[in-house]
Formats: sequence, C-alpha cells, structure tokens
Amino acid sequence: MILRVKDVSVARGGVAVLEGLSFEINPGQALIVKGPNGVGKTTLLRTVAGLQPPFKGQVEAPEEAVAYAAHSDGLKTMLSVEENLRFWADVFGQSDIEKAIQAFDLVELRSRLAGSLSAGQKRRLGLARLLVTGRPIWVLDEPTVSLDTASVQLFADAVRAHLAEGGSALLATHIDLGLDVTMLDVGPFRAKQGDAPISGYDEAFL
Amino acid sequence: MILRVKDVSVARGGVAVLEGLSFEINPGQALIVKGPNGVGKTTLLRTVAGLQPPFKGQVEAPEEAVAYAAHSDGLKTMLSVEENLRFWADVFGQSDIEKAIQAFDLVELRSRLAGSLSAGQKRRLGLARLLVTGRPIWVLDEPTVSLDTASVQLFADAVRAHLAEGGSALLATHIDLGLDVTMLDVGPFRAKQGDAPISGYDEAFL
Amino acid sequence: MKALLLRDLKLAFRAGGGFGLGIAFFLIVVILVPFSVGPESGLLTKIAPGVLWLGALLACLLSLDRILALDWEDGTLDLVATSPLPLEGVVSVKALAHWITTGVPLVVAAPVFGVLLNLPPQGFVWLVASLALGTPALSVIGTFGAALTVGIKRGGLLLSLLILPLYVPTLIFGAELARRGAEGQDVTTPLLMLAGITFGVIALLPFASALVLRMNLR
Amino acid sequence: MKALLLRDLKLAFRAGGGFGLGIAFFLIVVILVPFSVGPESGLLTKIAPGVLWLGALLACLLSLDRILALDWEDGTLDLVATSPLPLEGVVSVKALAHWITTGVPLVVAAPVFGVLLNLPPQGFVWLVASLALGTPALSVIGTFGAALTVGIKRGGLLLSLLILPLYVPTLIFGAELARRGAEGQDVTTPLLMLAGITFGVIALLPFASALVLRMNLR
Amino acid sequence: MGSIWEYANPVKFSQTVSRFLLPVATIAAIATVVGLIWGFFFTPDDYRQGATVKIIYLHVPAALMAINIWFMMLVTSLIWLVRRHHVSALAAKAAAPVGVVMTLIALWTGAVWGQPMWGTWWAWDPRLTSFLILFLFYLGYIALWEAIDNPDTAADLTAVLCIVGSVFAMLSRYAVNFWNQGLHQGASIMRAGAVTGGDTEEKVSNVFFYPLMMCIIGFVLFFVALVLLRTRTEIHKRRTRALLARERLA
Amino acid sequence: MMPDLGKYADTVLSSYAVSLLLIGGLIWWSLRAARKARADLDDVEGRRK
Ligand code: HEM
Ligand SMILES: Nc1ncnc2c1ncn2[C@@H]1O[C@H](COP(=O)(O)OP(=O)(O)OP(=O)(O)O)[C@@H](O)[C@H]1O
Ligand SMILES: Nc1ncnc2c1ncn2[C@@H]1O[C@H](COP(=O)(O)OP(=O)(O)OP(=O)(O)O)[C@@H](O)[C@H]1O
Ligand SMILES: [Mg+2]
Ligand SMILES: [Mg+2]
Repeated sequence: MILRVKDVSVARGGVAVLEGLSFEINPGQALIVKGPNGVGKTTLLRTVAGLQPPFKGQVEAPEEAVAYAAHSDGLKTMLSVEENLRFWADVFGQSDIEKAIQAFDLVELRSRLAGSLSAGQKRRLGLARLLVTGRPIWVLDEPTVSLDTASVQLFADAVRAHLAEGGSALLATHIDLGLDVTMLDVGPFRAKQGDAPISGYDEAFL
Repeated sequence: MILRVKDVSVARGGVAVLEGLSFEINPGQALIVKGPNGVGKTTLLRTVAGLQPPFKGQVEAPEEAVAYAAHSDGLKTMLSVEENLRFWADVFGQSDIEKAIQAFDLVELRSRLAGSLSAGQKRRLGLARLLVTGRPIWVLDEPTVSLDTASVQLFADAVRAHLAEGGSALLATHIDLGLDVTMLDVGPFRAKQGDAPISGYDEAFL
Repeated sequence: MKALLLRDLKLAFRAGGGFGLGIAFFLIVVILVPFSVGPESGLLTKIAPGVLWLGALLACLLSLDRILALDWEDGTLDLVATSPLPLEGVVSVKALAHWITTGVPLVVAAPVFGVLLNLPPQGFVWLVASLALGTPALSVIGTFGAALTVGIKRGGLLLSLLILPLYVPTLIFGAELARRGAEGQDVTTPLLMLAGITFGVIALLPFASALVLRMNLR
Repeated sequence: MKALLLRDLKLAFRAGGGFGLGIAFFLIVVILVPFSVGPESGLLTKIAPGVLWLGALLACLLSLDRILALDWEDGTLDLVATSPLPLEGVVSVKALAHWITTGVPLVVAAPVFGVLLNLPPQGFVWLVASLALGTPALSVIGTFGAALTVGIKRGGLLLSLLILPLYVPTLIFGAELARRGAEGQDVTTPLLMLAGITFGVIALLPFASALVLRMNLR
Repeated sequence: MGSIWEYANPVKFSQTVSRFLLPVATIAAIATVVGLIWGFFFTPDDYRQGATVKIIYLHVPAALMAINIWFMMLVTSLIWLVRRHHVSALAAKAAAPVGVVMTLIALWTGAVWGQPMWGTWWAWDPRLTSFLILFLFYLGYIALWEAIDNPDTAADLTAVLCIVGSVFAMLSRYAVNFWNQGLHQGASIMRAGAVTGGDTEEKVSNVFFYPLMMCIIGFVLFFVALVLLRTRTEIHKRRTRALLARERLA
Repeated sequence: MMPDLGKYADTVLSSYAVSLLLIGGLIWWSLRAARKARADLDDVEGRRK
C-alpha cells in the first residue's frame, strides 16, 4: 500500500503546470501539499487518484486503493444523509456506516435530506464518505473548506485514526490542520515556460 | 448608508435558526459573523441581502446598496475573466473594471475563460465582481474559501480600502482574516426550542 | 438590459451553438416523420404544415430550460435580483434572447424544410408568416414556464408538461393558418387570433414570469 | 451494481416522478399531432403507428440527459470511476434504470394513446410488441449518447442531435412493424430486424459507452 | 363573530371539519346511491340511444364537476394570493386529485358511450378535446405541487399557474371550437330543467332529468366531503411537519 | 330486478364499473392518507407532552 510518485509532470488544459515531482507515502504516513493558488495542486491530486494520466513520469499506486475527495462530493440532494452513505458503502462493498456517522457527528442529521444541510454539514457528510470506502489511501483536495474549528478537529482526528490503522493520506490545503505531518511546498516545481515541453496533447506538434 | 438589523429572527426550510439578532453597521465599519457550522450564518446573510424575508424583525438597508457574494459567483465558464467582469459592471451601471482586475491580481488571467481557472483563481474573480458593483454594503459568505495566504491578504486589503472609502461590510467566515474589526458570535442567538414561535411559514399550523 | 441580452447571445454562440442546434432539431424531426409515417407524398403534403409547426414547437420546447436554469445554478439570478435591473425586464430580455437564438433561425429555415415535405408552393408564404408571428409567443410562454420551474433540478420534463397545454392555442391557430394558406383558403380568423395571442402574451405574461421568478428566488 | 440501480430508481421517483413524466410527454406529443395536422380521423388512422413511435422516441430522448449529467455535475461519476464497479456495468445499469423509468411506462401506456389516434384494433398488439422490443434499444443507444456528451454543460440539444441519427434504424423498423401490424400485413422482416438491433446494441454498445465515458473523465 | 375568514385558521378549520364531515358525507352517499339506483334501475331506455342513456347519470355529473372543481381551485388560489390564508391554498391542493378523477370518469364514460353512438371511441370533437386539455392542466398542476419542497413557494407557484392556466384554457376552448366542429351534444340540461314536459330531441326529458339532478347533487356533496377531508389531511401533515421541525432544534 | 340492457350491457356496465372503481379508489386513498396523517400528528403531539 505504498504510493509512489516518480518524477511526475502534470498538465491541465494542455499546459504543463508542475514538473519533476517525486515523493513516496508509506502506510501510516501523510503528506500535505501546499502552494499558491493555481500552482497545480488539484491537477496533481487528480493525477494521483488516476482521474487523469500524468503527462510525464509514473504514479505507482496499488489497484483500487485510492479514495479521492474534492469539492464535488457526489452527494444527492434528494437522498438523506444515511441513504447517501449507504449507497457509497454498497458501491465499495462495505457494510458499516455507523462509524462514519459517529466520526463526523452526523447522528442528528442522519435522516435529513442532504440538500437541506448547511455548507459545513455537507462537507462533513462528504468527508464521512471516505470512511465507508474502506480504502487505505486518501487523496483529499481542500478537505476543510467551510468547516468550523470543531469540525476541523473532527477531521484531524479522523485522519490520525486512519493513519494509526495503517492508512495513508495526501492532502492539499491552505490552512493549518494541526496535523504533525510532512509538508511539501510544490511552488518550486512550477513548470518552467520556455524550452520545456509545454503541452500535453499538443506535444506532437512542437 | 447604515445597515440596521433589529431584533431579527431568520428561518430556513421552515425552521427558525437564529433569534433576536440586532446590530448596526455604519459606513467605514465591518462586522464579522462567527459561529459553528449550521448555526445559520448563511441564512442571516441571505436575509440581510434581501434574498429572503426575515421571519421576524426588520432589516433596514438603503435601497440598492447591498452587494452579496456567496459560493456561487454567477461566473460564466464560457466567458473570459474580463467579459465576466464587464457584464456585471454593465448590469450595475459601472464602467471601470481595471481597478477590480488590479486589486485581485487578475491581470495575467484577464483573457482566460473563467471555466479554466483554478479554485482559488475563480474565487478571486468572484471577489473582484464586488468592486465593479459600486455598492457600498458588502455582504460576503465565506469569501476566502480556497484562497492562499497571499490572496487572503489581497482580500483583506480590498476590504480595508473599501471601508476607508466609506463602505461597510458584513462577513461570515471561519478563518482569521487579519482584519481588525468587530466580531459577532451568533452561537448564543441560536433559536431555542419550546414555546417560541419556531417556524416561518408553518407558524399558522402550531 | 442590453448587457444582459448581449451576454446571453454571446453565450448561446459560444456554448456549442444554441443557434444551430434549434434548426438541427427541427431538421431531424422533419426527417424522422417520413421514416415513421411512411414516404407516401400525398400524405406528406397533407400533413406538411402541421409537421413543420410541430417541429418548430418541439425545437423551441427543448431549448426552454436553457433560458433560466444555467443562470440559476451558478447564482447569477440571485445576483441579478439584487441588481438595479427590474425582473420584468430581465425575463423579457431572456425571452427575446431565446427567440433570437431559436425562433428566428426556425423562421428562416422553414421554407427549406417545407420542400422536404412537399409543401405546395402557395403554402410557403403563409408558413413563414405564421412562424414569424407565432414563435415570439412560444418564447414568451416558455419563459414563464422556465421561471416557474427554475428551482427544480432537471425540471426539463416537468417544464414540458406545464408548457405544452399553454402552447395549444398558439399551435392550433399557427398550424391552421399555415394549413389554410397552403390550401388557398381564407386565413383572416387564424391570422387575427394568432396576432392577438402573440401581442397579448408579450404585453402581459412577463409580469407573471417576474412574479413567479421572485417567488422562486425567495 | 444493485445499489446503483436502486439508487437511480429511488432518485427517479423522488425528484418529482421520473416515472410519470415520460408518459406525460408522450401523451402531449400524441395530443399535439391532431392539433397540428387537423382532426380528420382517416388521416389520423393512417399516421397513428408512426406518430406513436415518434412520440415514444421523443419522450425517451428528452429524458436522456438525466442518465449521466446529474452524476457528472456533482462528482459522482468521478468517484464511481475510482470505485470497484466496472464502467461497462455502470453504463448498463444506467441504461436499465432509464428503461424502467421511461420505456416500461411508455409500453404500458401506448394502447391508451392508440385509441386517441384511432389506431385500428388489430394494430394494438403489434404496437405494444414493437415498443416493448424497441425501447430497450433506445435506452442503450441513448446512454451511449449521454456518455459522449457528459462533459458538456446543457448538452441536451447537442445530445439530441447526436442521438437522433443513431435512432433512425430502430425507428424505421419499429414503426414499420407497428404499421404492418395495423394494416394486417406480414411482419417477419421488421420484427427480426428490430430484435436484431435490440440484442445487438445491448450486447455491444455498453463497451463503447464505457470507453467514451472513460475518455470524458480523463 | 361570523366572519368567514375565521375558518381560514387551520386549527379552527380542522375542528369545524370534524363536526361537518360525517353529515355531509352521509347525505352525499345517500344522494349518489339513490340517484344512481333510480337512474340505473327505474328509468326507461331512450328511444334512440337505448340502454346507453343510463351512462348519463355518471357522465354528466362527472363532467360538470371536472370543470367546476377547476373553477373552485381558481377561486381558492386567488384567495391565497391575496389574503394568504393557508387553508385556501391547501384546499386547492386537496381538490386537484378529485378533479382528475372526475375528468377521467367523464372521459372514460364518454369514450365508452361514443363507441355505440358515434362508432368510435374517440373523436377530436371540441368538447372532448378541451377535456383532454383540462386533464393536462390538472396533471401539470399536481406535478408542480409535488416537485417543490417549500410548501409556501409551492402554493404560490401553483396558484399563479392555476390563474394563467385558466386564461389559456379559455383560449384553448375557443381555439378548439374554431378548429373542429363537433359531434357532441350541446348543453341542454338547463333548458330541460326550465321546461316541463318539453320533448324536443335535444332536451333531456323529465324521466331522466330528476334522477340526473339527484346524481349531480350527490356528486357535488361528495366533492365537498372529500375536499374537506383532504384539506384536513393536508393541515395535519403541515402541523406534523411544523412540530417535527420544532423538535429538531434540540 | 336487473334491467335488460340489451346489446349495450357491456357499454353501460363497464362505464359504471370503472367509474365506481375510480371513485372508490379515490375515497380509499383519501381515507388512508387522512388516517396516516392523523396518526403521525398524534404521534408527534404525544411526544411533546
Ligand atoms: C370522451 C368523451 C366525452 C367527453 C369528454 C364529454 C364531455 C361532456 C361534458 C363536459 C358534458 C357537460 C355538458 C354540459 O352540460 O354543458 C357532457 C354532457 C353530455 N354528454 Fe358528453 N362527453 C363525451 C362523450 C359523449 C358521448 C360519446 C355521448 C353520447 C353520444 C355524450 C353524451 C352527452 C350527453 C347526452 C350530455 C348531456 C348534455 C346535456 O344535455 O347537457 N358524451 N359531456
Ligand atoms: N483549460 C485550461 N487551460 C489553461 N490553463 C488551465 C486550464 N485549466 C486550468 N488551468 C490552469 O492550471 C493551473 C493549475 O490549476 P489547479 O486547479 O491544479 O491549481 P490549484 O493548485 O489546485 O489551485 P487552487 O489552490 O486555486 O485550487 C491554474 O493556473 C489554472 O489556471
Ligand atoms: N430545508 C431545510 N430544512 C430543515 N433545516 C434546514 C433546511 N435547510 C437548512 N437547514 C438548516 O438550517 C441551519 C442553518 O443553515 P446555514 O446554511 O444558514 O448555516 P451556516 O451557519 O451558514 O453553516 P455553515 O458554516 O456550515 O455554512 C442548518 O442547521 C441547516 O441544517
Ligand atoms: Mg485546487
Ligand atoms: Mg454557510
């Protein structure tokens, strides 16, 4: 369950944004990716999650080990909190959703429709989804957006518990989560303009 | 241009969420609303912006003085940054969009389609929209979501400049903006259960 | 107002051609009809005006949910509602933009499609006239429906259900006008009625649309 | 898989009845046809099987963008793509859910609409048979179209444009089957062809759909 | 005392309904059953239409109700928009399904009747066609109620739809009349009621008229009883909702 | 007792049957909804006490 990123460059919209990144995340470890807006964190995370191919280099992740979460949480507004979680548990072949409901303090909201939750409550539900995937590697893009301090704490606890169980995590965030883990500033890996191969799909035309 | 909120209760989905709030924001002043997730900040701000009626009490705001911004910024992905701003400037009868482009560091992105921006860049564009409305009272719901530290700084500068020009602002946020303004914790105003008239439109049925 | 109209038109052109797609759908309906009822030309001549009107109406209908839904989803409507623009004006402009991107191309393209269905020569003038007069009513009524269903996710089918009975008078008089024109009969009554409906809805319905939009935004 | 199917059905019922609206649209098309071509019953009898097939096809078509677009917008597809479910299965289940919520009600309701258009009595059996056999093909082909256009905002009209030519063979044989049935002619060829198309697309198209979906997600 | 708006208070309305429901329902049941039995068993066959004339005891009352229920919805919608009495909006909501059933009965009995009389189940006669359109309006109205979560917004929107729809329904009526001259009987009940013993072809003679009147009265009362019941149900649902919402604020 | 409906028996009887069925269905559905609403309300009100 080791996640290896080897000399990876990632591109978005045909433009390379990050270049020459390498890192490794072992079970029990987490890595926080930092960097200014627009540097390419989202692109990197999508690549690691397998949603887009790296433009160069290799991402080595075990099959079916990655759980990805971004702003769009795949929540159905017309289903209740519980129904949403149950669905994802079924898809990932898990059965227990109670742990997730407890961990993110959704007990009182469990029968509410997801559409009627506040921004932060929705976010908590989105994060709870991670627990029902049963996947060991979490790849999370700005997981704490809209969360208040108490909820950020809940999230940090969940990550710690996950790491303690031998899971691992790759996070992109702008705020301090109070987690004592490695940080990676991707600013220096910003793709250079100029002679470096700039484009993904236009490469053949250079 | 004084914004007065008098003994206001707000309701969402037929449930009163905040009760008995009163405050006043004078020109040059700002107020930051804090409180845990789901306490009713968004509901309060929508009420102040006139998007929903208060369930009780009065919101006194001058006609056509409020500019509201939430997560949905009304940006068209198929228009460029500049076209988006130009449109809102026209709608609000303003003509100058350069100031806004400068203030939120959008110069290099001006001819990019809004759909191709990163989360934080989109957010900056959404905030730049405020400057082209020419409205004195800003009502902002979690304005700094997804912004990096530098951009938060840009935003804080913009707010300071706005206040210095006699504008005012009502903000809801979970993070520290480094602004030296009044804070209002709405937690204690949470609507109580019990005999108080709890519901907005269901009231007649109690 | 003008900014809104221009932006809507710009978006219609950029987002993969709101312009061409209306006609394309019209074309496809016209082509599918011979496939489904059989190619006999006497039969086709007889049903041609009706089919053309039906196609125009469906092409309109299918594009209705573009009128407001996108602006609702990304929050533009909330912001426009707090802007100085009056909502009555906004819905009128929206209807106008819809007509320009859907109605006008249909009117222009209709004669060509008439040929495909063996429309008799004297029918063309009246076909075009009836569409030119009737399609604005379709756009305005459609905007009312769009305003009614704006808060509903994927309200598309519901929108069709609500709008179609409202389209009935326009369709009857429009198709009747085109048919009588093609058969060389007297056209006064349907012409007057169609004109009456069109001007009536243009004058009155925007108020209802603005009203329901305001209710939906609350 | 089962979870996905159940959830899709649940959502179809909750979101204001994906079930009833398909029929409603069918009904409306059937009602509009007499309004546009005129009420003469001999003429209606003649075009009835074709119109019923056209109505069913359009009712299907209009609901296609529900198949994948919602799941794309809220990120469900991204997440499903990283889940253990194979995409071929996912698109098949989606097509099945669409057929259950749209195709089945159409088949059940078709005889009633046949009455409205004066379909001759011997035509009913073949109408129902042709729809029962043909609508699964419409759902599967439609899912392919939905997968193709999934990344495009409001791709509805584009989707119709792409899908309609693909629907032509199904429509031709389906309508021909219903028409020959109504006129008491031999139905073997269209019946075999229609069955062939349906089983062919069910067996093969999900692979293409999964492929384009994968491309779109990249 | 004595203002009718007092009953616009949901609680008061519920109490009143509970008092009146049973009597009204009983009279409705008696009138309908008597009317139908009288009509079915104790009237002669028509010299032209034979036994099919017995269908009239269902067909005409249902047709009349179908139209008038829409009118009632129009009135209550207006009251809701102007005075914002919840009961009014809920009464409109409660009436719509009854209207649909009445429309369906009129359509069904008409279609079945048409088979022997006109030789076809369905013809695009103006009367028939406008009923079909009315049916669509009912469906759209109900679908819109169902599709919106917020009950007050739903009440507002459906009320506007009802008003705009009424105007267009009238237009359609005119359009359809212009479009096709029909097979259907003109209205003759009122004339027949006024003239005793007149037996021109178009008139409904007294033998048929009295049981028919009985059925119409029965249907009207039946409608009143059902709407009272269903409105009270809606009020209970809203009250439950309100109380649950209050509970949730723990 | 049963009147002689002659060749129109099917016509008349099917009209009556379907109509009564529809009305019966409507009544049954309304009563069931009424009972359910009442029960739910009593449930909630009982809990409040
Ligand atoms: C689906 C088809 C039909 C519909 C929707 C329909 C509708 C109506 C309506 C709305 C009325 C009320 C008229 C009024 O009192 O103003 C009515 C009355 C009546 N209908 Fe029909 N009808 C249908 C078919 C038929 C057929 C096939 C017959 C028999 C030949 C028939 C015979 C009558 C008669 C005798 C009356 C009473 C007229 C009077 O004296 O007022 N209807 N129908
Ligand atoms: N279609 C496109 N064409 C050109 N550039 C694009 C396109 N889409 C995205 N980009 C650019 O790619 C860069 C990387 O975007 P990405 O979303 O990965 O940034 P990010 O690090 O996640 O930023 P943020 O912190 O704001 O979320 C941005 O500068 C963005 O403007
Ligand atoms: N339709 C509804 N029915 C019942 N409760 C609702 C409905 N919609 C929202 N709520 C509740 O109203 C409360 C206030 O929501 P609001 O969005 O105003 O909170 P907030 O303070 O902005 O929270 P956050 O910090 O998470 O954005 C929440 O507890 C929410 O769950
Ligand atoms: Mg990002
Ligand atoms: Mg909020």
